[in-house]
Amino acid sequence: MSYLFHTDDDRREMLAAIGASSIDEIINDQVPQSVQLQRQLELPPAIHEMELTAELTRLADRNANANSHVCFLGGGAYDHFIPAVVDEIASRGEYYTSYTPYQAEVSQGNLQVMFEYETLITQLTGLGVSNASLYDGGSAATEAVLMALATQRGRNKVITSDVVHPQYREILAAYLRNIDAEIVVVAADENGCSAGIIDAIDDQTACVLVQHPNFIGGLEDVAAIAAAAKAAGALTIESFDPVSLGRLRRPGDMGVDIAVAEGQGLGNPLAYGGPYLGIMACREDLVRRLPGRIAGQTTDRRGKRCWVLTLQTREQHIRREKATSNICSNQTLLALRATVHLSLLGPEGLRETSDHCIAKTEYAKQVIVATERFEIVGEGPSLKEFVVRDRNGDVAELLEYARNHALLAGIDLGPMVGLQCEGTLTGLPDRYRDCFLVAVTEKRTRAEIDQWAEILCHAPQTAAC
Amino acid sequence: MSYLFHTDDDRREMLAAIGASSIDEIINDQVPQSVQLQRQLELPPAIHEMELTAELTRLADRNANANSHVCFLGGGAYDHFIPAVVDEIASRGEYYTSYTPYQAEVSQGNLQVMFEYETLITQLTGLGVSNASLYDGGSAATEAVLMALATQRGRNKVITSDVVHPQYREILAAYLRNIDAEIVVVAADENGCSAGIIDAIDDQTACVLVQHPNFIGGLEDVAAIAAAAKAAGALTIESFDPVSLGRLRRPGDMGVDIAVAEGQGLGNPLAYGGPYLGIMACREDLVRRLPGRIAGQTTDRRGKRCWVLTLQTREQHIRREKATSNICSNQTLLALRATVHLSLLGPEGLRETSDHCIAKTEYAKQVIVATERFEIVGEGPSLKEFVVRDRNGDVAELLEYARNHALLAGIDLGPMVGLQCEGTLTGLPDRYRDCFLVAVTEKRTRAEIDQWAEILCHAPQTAAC
Amino acid sequence: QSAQLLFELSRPGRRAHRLGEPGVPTTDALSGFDDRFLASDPPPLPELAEGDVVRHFVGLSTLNMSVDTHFYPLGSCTMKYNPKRNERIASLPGLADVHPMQDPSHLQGLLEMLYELQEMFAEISGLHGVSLQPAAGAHGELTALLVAEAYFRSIGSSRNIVLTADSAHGTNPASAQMAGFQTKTVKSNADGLVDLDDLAAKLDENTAVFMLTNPNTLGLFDRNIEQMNKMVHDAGALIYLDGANMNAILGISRPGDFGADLMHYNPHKTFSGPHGGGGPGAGPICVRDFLTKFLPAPIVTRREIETAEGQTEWYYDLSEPTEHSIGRVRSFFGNTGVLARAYIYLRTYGGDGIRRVSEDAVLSANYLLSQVKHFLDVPHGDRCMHEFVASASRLKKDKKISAMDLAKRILDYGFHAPTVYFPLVVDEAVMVEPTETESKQTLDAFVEALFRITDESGDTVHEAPHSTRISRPDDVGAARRPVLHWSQPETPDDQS
Amino acid sequence: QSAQLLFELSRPGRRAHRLGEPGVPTTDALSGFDDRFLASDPPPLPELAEGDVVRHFVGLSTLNMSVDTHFYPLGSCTMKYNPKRNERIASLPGLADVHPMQDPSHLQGLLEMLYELQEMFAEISGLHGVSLQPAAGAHGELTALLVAEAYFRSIGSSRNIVLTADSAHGTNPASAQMAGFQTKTVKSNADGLVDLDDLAAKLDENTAVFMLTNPNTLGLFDRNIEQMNKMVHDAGALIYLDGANMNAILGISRPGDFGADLMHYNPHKTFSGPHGGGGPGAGPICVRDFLTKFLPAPIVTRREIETAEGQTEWYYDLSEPTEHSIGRVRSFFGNTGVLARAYIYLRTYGGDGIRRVSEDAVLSANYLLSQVKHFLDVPHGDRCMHEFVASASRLKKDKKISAMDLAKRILDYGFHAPTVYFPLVVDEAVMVEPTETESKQTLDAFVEALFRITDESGDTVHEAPHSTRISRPDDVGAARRPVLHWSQPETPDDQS
Repeated sequence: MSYLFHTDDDRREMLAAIGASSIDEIINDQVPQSVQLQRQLELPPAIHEMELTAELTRLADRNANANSHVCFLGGGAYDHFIPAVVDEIASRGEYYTSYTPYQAEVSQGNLQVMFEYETLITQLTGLGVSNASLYDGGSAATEAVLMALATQRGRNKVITSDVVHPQYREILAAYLRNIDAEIVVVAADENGCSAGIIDAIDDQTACVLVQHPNFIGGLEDVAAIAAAAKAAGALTIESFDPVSLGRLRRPGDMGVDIAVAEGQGLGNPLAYGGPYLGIMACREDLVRRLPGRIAGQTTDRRGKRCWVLTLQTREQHIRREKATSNICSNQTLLALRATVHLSLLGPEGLRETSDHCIAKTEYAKQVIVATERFEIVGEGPSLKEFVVRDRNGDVAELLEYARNHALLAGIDLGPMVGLQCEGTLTGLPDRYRDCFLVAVTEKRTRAEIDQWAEILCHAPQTAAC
Repeated sequence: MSYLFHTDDDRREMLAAIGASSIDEIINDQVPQSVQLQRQLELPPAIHEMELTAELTRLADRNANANSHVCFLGGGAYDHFIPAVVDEIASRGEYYTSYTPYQAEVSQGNLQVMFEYETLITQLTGLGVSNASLYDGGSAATEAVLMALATQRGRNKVITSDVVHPQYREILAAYLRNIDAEIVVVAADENGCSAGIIDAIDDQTACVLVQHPNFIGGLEDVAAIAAAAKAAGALTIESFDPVSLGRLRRPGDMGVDIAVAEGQGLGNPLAYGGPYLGIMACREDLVRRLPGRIAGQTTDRRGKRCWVLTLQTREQHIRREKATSNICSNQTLLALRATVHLSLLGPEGLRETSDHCIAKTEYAKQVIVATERFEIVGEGPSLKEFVVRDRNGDVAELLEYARNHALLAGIDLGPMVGLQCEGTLTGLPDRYRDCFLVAVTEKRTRAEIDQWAEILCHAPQTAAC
Repeated sequence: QSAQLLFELSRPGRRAHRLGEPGVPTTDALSGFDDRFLASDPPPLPELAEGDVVRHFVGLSTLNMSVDTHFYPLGSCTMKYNPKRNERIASLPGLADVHPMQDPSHLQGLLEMLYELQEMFAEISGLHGVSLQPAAGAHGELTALLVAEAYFRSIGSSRNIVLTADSAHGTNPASAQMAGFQTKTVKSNADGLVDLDDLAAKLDENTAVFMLTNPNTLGLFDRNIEQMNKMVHDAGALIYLDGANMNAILGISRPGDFGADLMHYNPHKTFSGPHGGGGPGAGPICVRDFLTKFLPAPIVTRREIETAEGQTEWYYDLSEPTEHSIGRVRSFFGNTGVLARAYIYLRTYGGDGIRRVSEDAVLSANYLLSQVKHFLDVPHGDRCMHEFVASASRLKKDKKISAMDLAKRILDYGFHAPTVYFPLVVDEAVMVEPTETESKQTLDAFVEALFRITDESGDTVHEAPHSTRISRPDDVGAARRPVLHWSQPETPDDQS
Repeated sequence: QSAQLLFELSRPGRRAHRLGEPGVPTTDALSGFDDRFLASDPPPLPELAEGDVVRHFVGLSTLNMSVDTHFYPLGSCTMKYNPKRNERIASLPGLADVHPMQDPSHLQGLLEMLYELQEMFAEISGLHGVSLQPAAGAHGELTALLVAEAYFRSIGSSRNIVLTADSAHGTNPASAQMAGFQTKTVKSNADGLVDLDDLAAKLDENTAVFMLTNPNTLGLFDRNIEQMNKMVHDAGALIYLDGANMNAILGISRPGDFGADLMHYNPHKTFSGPHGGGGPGAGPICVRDFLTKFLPAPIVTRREIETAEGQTEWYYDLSEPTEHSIGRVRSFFGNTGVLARAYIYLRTYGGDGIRRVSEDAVLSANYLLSQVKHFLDVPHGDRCMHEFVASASRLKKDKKISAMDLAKRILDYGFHAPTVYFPLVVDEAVMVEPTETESKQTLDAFVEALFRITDESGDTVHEAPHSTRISRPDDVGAARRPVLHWSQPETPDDQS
């Protein structure tokens, strides 16, 4: 059967060695009859590789995707280019079929990759220390808040803004519901800038969570916010976009204490939302509060430089209920992909990627505004994302029309407006009700951008374009 | 630039060490100015990975293929299923970026694979020895003939039939043109059976080359032919289909002296004709005449079992003009794929594959005949290939219609009829002029076969279906 | 060579990845940015050629043991064969290149798959509601506990205690803590099972959830399960099942049938998703019907619709969050890539086959146990489920060979080590889980190696491993003087 | 473990690949077959589980050195970096899953690519006609010689001698022999170049082709090329260029411009197609205009057509064989997969870049030479093209360290060995080709290793390699008592 090894002869020999007459006898010895399932599980019937491959290929073909459609979707997950080398490396069995490096001697590959990843993240963020990754950008933001709350004992206020990723704020609300902490959501201004956070900071503030560029593509004055937070004794958490750092200032250089990010854009496929890569870096002095695995350098008994999992006294398998977090895994394979990706890019490649995003985004803004049917919501430059309002139509219908023209034209922001979770605003402000969010990565060509504008312009509407 | 390593600093340092002022100086020292190209090569401009990938993806999308279309094409290359394990193994850099195992100590992986491949081929063919592979099935057949001519000194006649793969016979004609040998092409009977070969054998016959199943899918009485050849002192060469051997008798068991095959069907992609895998096995006593690389077992200086390239005194790098062949490579990567493929199949998987082919081919014959528009040409059972005649239409137009309905319905045999090469018939007999050749592998489903018949039946025609 | 760090290979001016001209006007694109946003230089990443990168990471890979290269009997981790067809299929553009914010109307294939997977998980668990969102087993624990908390809140209860077994994975108490609960530990008895008296003593009106691992981390199915079921529910608490050991009971016994109200799966263990060097995994949870409305959103739903041709077919959609939902615990849908592999795996086995997976896993573990017990103590009996825990304490007493020594030495024999020092309830624990995807020959070779080690001199074993590139790294030093990233050396060549 | 053979892992009843029910009637399908066709049992292939197969072949792979893992300075083989984008793109279904008998009308993308590749090959060679059909370099030689034979026959000439240099690859004389020619060898002079006197002496009215390698196998560009060009053509013969060393002169010098009438490329060397453990490669040939009509068919052609919209575009097609064509030398089009990689590679570099490939290859070789000559003799001077040949003869005299010893010992240092004992014109030859895709750091480390070896004791070196799984296999024994396949042992356990 499929991947089983034992032949009937094997089973007979093994049972004889065990001294059991059948596998059922062993099971009956262990599992009370009363809780044994007395029927076969009702699952779809077994299907062999050839038919399975054909069937799943048909199933996959029924999904629009960034290959079959031209993708202008972002919102925290991006259609960045993935060099072939990344796939080649990550598809090596030695990486993807290994586990957490409990035995350092036979895990130096993974450990060194983790150490290199951590170093790259410190280089990227300008912060002193990085863990070996977390689940994703959203939960990483919440882990950062928990870390700040644990550090800033006696303060229970978490300040964020209504243009931080709505899902990130939903996670935050869910995690904090049973914990003594208050979430304050500050309204951003009409350009999507959360400078108002500064005024909300007080002596009960444990931390500030800001996203830059934020969910709707706006730039935040992180340095000013961080300065204000620091003055008030609070920590600043920045959710950043790693691809932006070819041009934008690094979190550490702007006074940020904990930086988190969704690392999907560094060589990881879209994969309908996961698995993704939660990046987290912080000031060196916060390291003992950092959740997640950390690899560190040491020497072996012969004095050779090597790498191990370290600072494990933070972790659940030693500290149990006193651990800094319950997390006992990291996204090694995705961190590997990010490590390979950043190695291929280097400083100039990262800068070039940022610049492509910036130039193509600017171009997209120009061509969409030129149609006159559409307007850009909010002023200011964009890294790779901006908000568009359709003056003449329903956004959902517009985007449906585009999908039927092989175009994933943008994300409908309407459904996200005003969402609440346990009394906390997790959604977007009302001004985005009739808008959609557009992301333009380095992969988009001028021809694709022109076609995008063209198709949107020709969608059915209520007034002439 | 692309894959270059040297930075300008590197170049300066290296030139200084060499004692040259520039790379041009070195080149000028070596290459007379008069034969230096004084302009840049006119090639398409350099293009980076992201754009290149996009452009080539578009180019690839313009080609119908066995993925975009349902494939009923055969004629020596088949749409057999390739398990994922085959790709996974063959995409390991240690295999595909290594070279011929000149240094056995650091090539035991490839050498053992070659030895395992050779063993599998002997198990498959029932013959005593196999080489490590040749270029493809067609050139392997000709190499077998050359081998037979070299063995059977004083005899110069090569007998084959007009239903042996036309391209194989073209190769034979090209190779033998400048060599003292005569090719006799026997006409097969109306069922595509080449029993007539037996009568053509005489005391000048060096060898008989028979294909089984032959190009048009017919079965040959190989045992009878081999017996006749043996009686006349000639060798029998069989071009076989490895996938057929789950059911058909092995060449060695039928008295064949040299067996050759196209190994593409064993885990290798169609790839528009190449690279493919030339399989060749022979009687043990012919081994010193066998062309191509051979891996053999030996022991190292500590007595450990290991593998090396052996019997190299047959080869060009030692024997130069006296070598058995000029071949100095083998298709290791394709042989690896075949080795993995056969390991996955095992005896039962091979039998099951044969049986699927046989059953689905029989079904396809039944449904196509049931349309009344089409008839099967030739009687007798088929392994996976048969010839169809359209009573009511032009074959080229019929197949074009099918292609436009996502169907690669068959191979037009018309253009192959009557071809000659240097006075030798390399083409097919006239009876196949208005016919097409259909292959049905284990991958085809009942639904696909039904649809195939349906589409063909609905193609424009001169009379009603 | 491969021990060099990326950063040490770097050489200014080298470069692998390049883009061409953007093809759009670039003048002024940057001018919109206020200077305070812009960095003068890009981050100081290493500079490498493409061939450097490939050789570096290929080389590093060879320093790992992995399922593809070695028997990996790491107890509690279910290191089974990771099917290659899963990797191939999950990489199809229609699965791998789907953006998480796409509209369901154009994702019917994917959503059908995820819906069916929910159904399969429910069937295997004997429970009703399924959330595919959690990103890992521990994340599933946390999510389920947040669900439990929401449930108790909804019924006006302020129960705030979570009970965990002393043999439980450390994630259990840590997750409880994160979810805002206080934890108490329930002891194991001499048989390695939950001590019913201790459980009774600790169950009270503040108990919210009893977290149970069954089969437990000793590889034993708790034979008192029905009694516990009654005790916990009579006390008004819920039972959470840590599904780490599901590979033992697929189709044999269902958590929902033996009392669990909530549970998580580890698809990367039980359903052959690769472990990826420590992640990604996934931690889908199943809950009893009355808890379903508290699950995080979205969940895949379906309804019948009429097609243009007048036929009915299923339309798959995502649920909106209900007022009771805890919200969400990660961004986007979940670890779809991992879930896809679980789906493909389950389709490969079907209902009959999946039970045989557990049967063979149990058989292999019992076979190993039957051989190992001749030279290593196995404190909790002659039978087990999918894994068992031996003890090196006698070896330690006799020859000063600890569980760690044993683990290190087995590496020299070409096997990954078992889990050691877990669970905490066994002295010098050696926890072995062979899985169903190893041959009897491999199991025999492993036993032979273990046996030979017990016969070796202490010195040989203490200094093991001998055959690996490094041996016995200094963990204490690493933690005391943490070096957590590479730094540019003061002078170019002072790195080892 | 991995040294076990597949056949030794086999266990009756194990099974990896399965098909389901065919879904069509199976009764009677076999009944049509006469008994004389059918085997009672399938071939006795080994029986393995899928996990067996994976671990076996992954394990074996790790016993190879390769470009992805090691510096591989194997002279004459151009072991350059094999770009991963080539592998990815060549695996697209629209390239990898195309059947060779499909109609050109539905293959316009592929044929456009192949047409452009023909054009690029022609441009780089300075020649006119291109055939992509030959499957390997040696196959290209044979094909070109068949073309030459057809040409001479067409003009009524019976020239039947092929001249090859004594420094030539062994394939040259072997190919000539296969094509039905007789061969004569032309000597090298003291400078390692073709001895012009000897060439003059051997050129006569029977000479059909002079086969030349330039740069030659010593890594030297023959500075007398123009004189040879005149001599050979004045004698009425053709010049064939063995293109194995094209990596030295891309964009620098074109064979067609220095006199070659026919040549082959090795795309697996020069154009980064992976070597695949010894194959597949390809051996496309280029010929001067008057030889084009003799090329094997098909060749990709194009013509302008008018589209439905009234515009013109290129239509790509396959040529029919002409009456002069030699026919064909292999089945189907050619090694398209290998050619696709060459195309992608050439598109990556363009005209400017491809010259820099050769420049850097030449620079690297000269740099290595400049370092190595301090401790190893390099008989043919201080400058070379893309490779050079050192001699271990002094080392052999002084310390009994042969070229073979040196090669074996360098393996211990983590480098593949250079080519040794070739070309035959250098005593104890050590032929080093670094290629352009290695860093200066790697070259320096290689030099350092070579230097250290020359300083080591003879004993250490004679017994090398020490670090590999096996060392110095018995080649003589292998050839004397050939064991060319595994056989079922007499008793089950008598295998080592």
